[in-house]
Amino acid sequence: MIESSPLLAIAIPLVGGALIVVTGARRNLREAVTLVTAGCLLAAVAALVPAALKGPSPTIEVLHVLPEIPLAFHVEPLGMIYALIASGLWILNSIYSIGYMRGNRESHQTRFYLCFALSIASVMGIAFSANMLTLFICYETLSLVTYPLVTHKAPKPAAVRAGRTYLGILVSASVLLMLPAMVGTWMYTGSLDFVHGGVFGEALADGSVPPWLFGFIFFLFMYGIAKAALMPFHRWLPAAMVAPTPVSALLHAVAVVKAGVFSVCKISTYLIGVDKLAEFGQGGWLLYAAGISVVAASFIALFQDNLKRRLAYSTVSQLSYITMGAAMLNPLGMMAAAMHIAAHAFGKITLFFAAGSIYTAAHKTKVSELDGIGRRMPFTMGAFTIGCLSMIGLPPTAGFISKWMLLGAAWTTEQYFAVGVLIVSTLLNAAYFLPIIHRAFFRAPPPPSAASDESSTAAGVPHGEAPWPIVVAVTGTAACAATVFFYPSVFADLAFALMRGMPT
Amino acid sequence: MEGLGLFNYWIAVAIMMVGFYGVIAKRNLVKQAISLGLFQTGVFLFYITMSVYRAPDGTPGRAPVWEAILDGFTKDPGPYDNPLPHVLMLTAIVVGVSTLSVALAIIMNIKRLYGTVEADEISEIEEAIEHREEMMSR
Amino acid sequence: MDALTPHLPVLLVLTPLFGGLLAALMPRRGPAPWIWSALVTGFEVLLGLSMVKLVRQSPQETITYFIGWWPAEYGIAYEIDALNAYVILVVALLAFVSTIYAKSSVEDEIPKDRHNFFYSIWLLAISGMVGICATADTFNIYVLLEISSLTVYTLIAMGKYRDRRALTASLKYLILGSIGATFILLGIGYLLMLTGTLNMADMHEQLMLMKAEGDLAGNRTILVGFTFITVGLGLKMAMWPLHLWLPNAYTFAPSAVSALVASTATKVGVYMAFRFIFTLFGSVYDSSATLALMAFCGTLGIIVSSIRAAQATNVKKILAYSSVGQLGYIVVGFSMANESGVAASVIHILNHAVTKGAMFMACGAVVLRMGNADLKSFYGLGRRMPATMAAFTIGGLGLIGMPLTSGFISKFYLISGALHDGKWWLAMVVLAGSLISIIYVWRVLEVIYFKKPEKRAPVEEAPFTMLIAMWILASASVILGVDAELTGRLAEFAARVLIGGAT
Amino acid sequence: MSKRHPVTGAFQAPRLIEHQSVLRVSCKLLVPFIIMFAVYVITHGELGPGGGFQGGVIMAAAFIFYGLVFGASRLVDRIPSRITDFLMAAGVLLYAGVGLHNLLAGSNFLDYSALNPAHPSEGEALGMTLVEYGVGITVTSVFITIYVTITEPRFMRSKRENVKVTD
Repeated sequence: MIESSPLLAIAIPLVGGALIVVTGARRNLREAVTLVTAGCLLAAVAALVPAALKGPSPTIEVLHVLPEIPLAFHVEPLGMIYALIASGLWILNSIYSIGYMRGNRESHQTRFYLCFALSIASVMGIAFSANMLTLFICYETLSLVTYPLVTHKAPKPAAVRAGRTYLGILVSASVLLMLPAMVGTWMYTGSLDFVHGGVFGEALADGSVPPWLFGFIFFLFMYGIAKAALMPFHRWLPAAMVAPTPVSALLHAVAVVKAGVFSVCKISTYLIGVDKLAEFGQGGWLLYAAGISVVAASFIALFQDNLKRRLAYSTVSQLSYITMGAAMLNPLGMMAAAMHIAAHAFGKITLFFAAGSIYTAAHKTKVSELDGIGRRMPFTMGAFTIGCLSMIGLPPTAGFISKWMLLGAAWTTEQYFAVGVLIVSTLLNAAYFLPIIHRAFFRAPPPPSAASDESSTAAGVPHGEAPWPIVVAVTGTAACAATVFFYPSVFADLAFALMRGMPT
Repeated sequence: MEGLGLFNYWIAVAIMMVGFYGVIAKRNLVKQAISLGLFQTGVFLFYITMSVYRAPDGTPGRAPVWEAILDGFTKDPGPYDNPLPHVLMLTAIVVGVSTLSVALAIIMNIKRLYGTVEADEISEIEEAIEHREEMMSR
Repeated sequence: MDALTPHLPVLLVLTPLFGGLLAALMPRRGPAPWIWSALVTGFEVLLGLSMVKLVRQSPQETITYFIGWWPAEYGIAYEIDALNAYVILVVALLAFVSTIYAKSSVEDEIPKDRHNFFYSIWLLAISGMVGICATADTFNIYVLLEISSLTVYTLIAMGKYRDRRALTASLKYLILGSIGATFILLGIGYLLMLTGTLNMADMHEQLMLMKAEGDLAGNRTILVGFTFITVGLGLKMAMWPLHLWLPNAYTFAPSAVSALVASTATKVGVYMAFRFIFTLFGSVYDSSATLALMAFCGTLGIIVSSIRAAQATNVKKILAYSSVGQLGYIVVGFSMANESGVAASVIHILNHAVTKGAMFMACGAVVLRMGNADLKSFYGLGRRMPATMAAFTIGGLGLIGMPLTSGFISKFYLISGALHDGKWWLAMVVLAGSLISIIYVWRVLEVIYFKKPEKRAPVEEAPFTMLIAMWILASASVILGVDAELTGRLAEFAARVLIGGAT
Repeated sequence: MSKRHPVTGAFQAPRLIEHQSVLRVSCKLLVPFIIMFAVYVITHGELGPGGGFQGGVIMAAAFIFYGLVFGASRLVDRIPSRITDFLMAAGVLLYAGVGLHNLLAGSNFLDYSALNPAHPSEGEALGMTLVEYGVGITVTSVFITIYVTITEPRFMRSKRENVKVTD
């Protein structure tokens, strides 16, 4: 039973998607299906945790996509963290979606829920992939099934254009960089399996792969994974913000971008082998690339007035933390990166939920319009504050733990550039998040008459909290962010398990 | 002298090239089709001259079939030409005729629907159509 | 059936030949010719399957059939090995599916009393294409090539009932195709002169003997023969820049003909190139320079014609230009002359046939319902003809080379082939080509799903026979992409057979 | 000048020909002999120069001669297109059918000796003759069709050819 579970985790959302299509006409039933599917998925994923703590499980081969490379899945700690987050947050996100989609009277809701279920299925596939080909296939599938979500407001030119940017960058990078890297790995080593220490050991030892080629393949992988939003391949992320907020929240703060950084970590750990990189003096540049990406994205975020765009740039910078963790090329850094995958997920989804909540209740999208909104939407803005704290890395939130681990890893391995980046970016994070909180709670709301002539959406008309499902979801994720601070054991154990397995 | 000894090939090539030139340079579709036929005929000639055999003593070869059969295959028919290329060309001629007739059939249809068999006039008409289509799809 | 088993190689060719002749005798009106053709091509698929089964029983051997018991040196021999069994099966399958598809499209585009004539020519074309794959006699290849070409010219010219430009397109194809065929004939003549035989294997042996005796050094006859054959084949398989006949021919042909021809005709040309370059000239003649030139033409073809496809406004034309580009992949694949490169080529023959067939079929359904295949006709069809457009989308994804579609498998092999020789630039060009293909496919997909239709008038979904056919191909594309175990192994084996002669 | 056929709309030969008795009589006299010669050439093709192609063309020449003298429309009246269409396919069918018969009789395709297992060489002779006739029939009907198609302004298809002219 346990053996078949990764397949179960992929099958559940697929079955759910089919049921969503069947029940599409009756929306209560359809949304109940979504919630039940999400619940089942979390249970199925949670049942895998004990297996994951023991390290990579035996591989399950499904199909032979290519004669010698099967579509295969296994359970290992890093993927477990990712799967756990995605499946757990899917429940909250579904609750939130119900409130948001109904509250804003969005069209094509069945398509929305279907694509969501399919995206989660691809995410599960990525999380449990046992070789590079499986990861690549699921990665591309994820790009494709999220495309209809990004272009949800399709006939609008803005949505179509955003869809082009989104798909264009993601697919171009993966096809032009990641695919040759993958095929190259296959050609030179004869294996694409994810194993501890990577597959390059032999080829490097007998000299059939020169170190520069090894480094080049690593380079192709790192930039090929555009979902990790390493600058300059980050443009798709702000573009994707035209999608409805639940999409931005779960996919572009959690599932899709985490697919990117997860792939970065997984490939560095299991396919390339960070110890090999360190041994052959390759890949050191990644630390600097990621560090620059962190600071630059934070800096850009400072000047964004659109709340979702500011959050998007914040995501770019936070993702590069994770890449930076991987780029430290040692187990401690990788562990911190794994931890930050979890920590950032809870924080960022809370922020996006809050942004959507504000949009639903008050129809406001800009930071400058948020004066005094905290008094009308105390729950939302309270949750928002917790999310901000987590982003900045202050206790009592999950962000503190992971940032602490990152800093610790940087200190112990004497990578002072990383230390500097962490400090500067923390200051920048504070600089772009705290003013929002300040506005929301400590400034007086604008007088009702002043704004009414500006916008047709009754900006100044008194409004209260968002619909209850939204509030439930947003407080729920905020609570998660805080809980992980007090009880980090699940994620920390998995991260430790990951570190233990790595050769030093 | 050696080049002259191959004069049959020179002629085959010359006929081919005349045809090829016609296909490329002529703007009348019927002339193009005829040139195509000429081009193929050059190849037929090439095959047929290839089959010619001359014995070391200078006796020219000949068609072996008739007399050998009359003799009941009893005595050596003497030097004879290679019959294989002849057989091949019999087929190839049929193919050539078919090609020509298909070409002419198409050209007749073109004449009916375009009112001309001059390639330049046809391409003018087609450019006009394409231009209109592009205007419509803008 | 058992009694006929030894005759399979020739039956493959005879079935559509007789079928076509009998179709001409059928009543002019009514569905009889169509039903007959579907039966004949269905039977052809069965024959192809049993042929493949026969080959798989003894994969090392070649099944040889002597017509009229004449030995191979004098008569015509048909030889079937793993490679041509595979290509024959591809042609037979595509022919069957296109025949099913043809019903509604032919009813719409061809005058009522010409149906028997149409299906007669149609079956003869299939017969010619299968024959090219089955025969081992070079001159027979020429004859069958002309049979298939002449019938295809006629089929394309029948597009005149919809658009008169079909006639000029067909004539252009006829002229260039005949020049190509004549070049091939000329090349065969040179080889006949040199070896005195027409059988491919025999020719190869004679050439090897001559090489061993040192007669081939500086021999210009073989050089000229090889050149003529290569140029002729390039014309026949529409290798860039010899592809000029292709775009208009595919655009203005009747829809069913576009589907059939696009998925089989050029593939047969590629098969001939395999035979000539690898089986006949392999290890006799150092063709590396030619192959390098072909790689160059192939890469340029991929880029240039993909760009042309991105500029076209007629969807059929987009697909036609994309066919030239996809052919570039096949050419690039075998020009590497290593195992995974040739395997990529072989595999892409099937994969491209399936995807492009599905797309042309979807396009034909649009022509049936909207009257033409302009980009404008596709506005908002995603809601009005969902099943057709879904098939088109799957085909498009396959063309791009998305994972889980057949295109990805070919691309994987192709890149492995390029990296095998350390040709990173070639891999990059191939990938850049597929990026451009994203542009032209996405242009159509955006129009299908995001644009508002111009006219409010309701549009019916495509007829059932069309849907079945295009969905067979679309799902085949997915199945081949999900599980390439069988095709991959077959292609690797075929590649080994081909390359084996060259090493 | 020339008149159109009342039913088919085809151009008819000028009435003048009715008075050209020499032409008409000699044509009527010659045609059977030409056909006989054609049959001879076809039959003889097995052993000597001649055969289906040549004989077929000669045979067609007989009909074309008739058409030249009496007008193609009259030729079409005598030999309607459905007959030539049928013969075109039937000739090839005869040719290929002989081969198929051998295949079904247990020998290889086109192995004519199977036609007469007791005397293989006679079987071959019979096979070749049949093949020649098949070819001859096809060639005849093809040439008649080509002649009729080129001379007549496509009267046979005047109704169904409602081609959309795209401009």
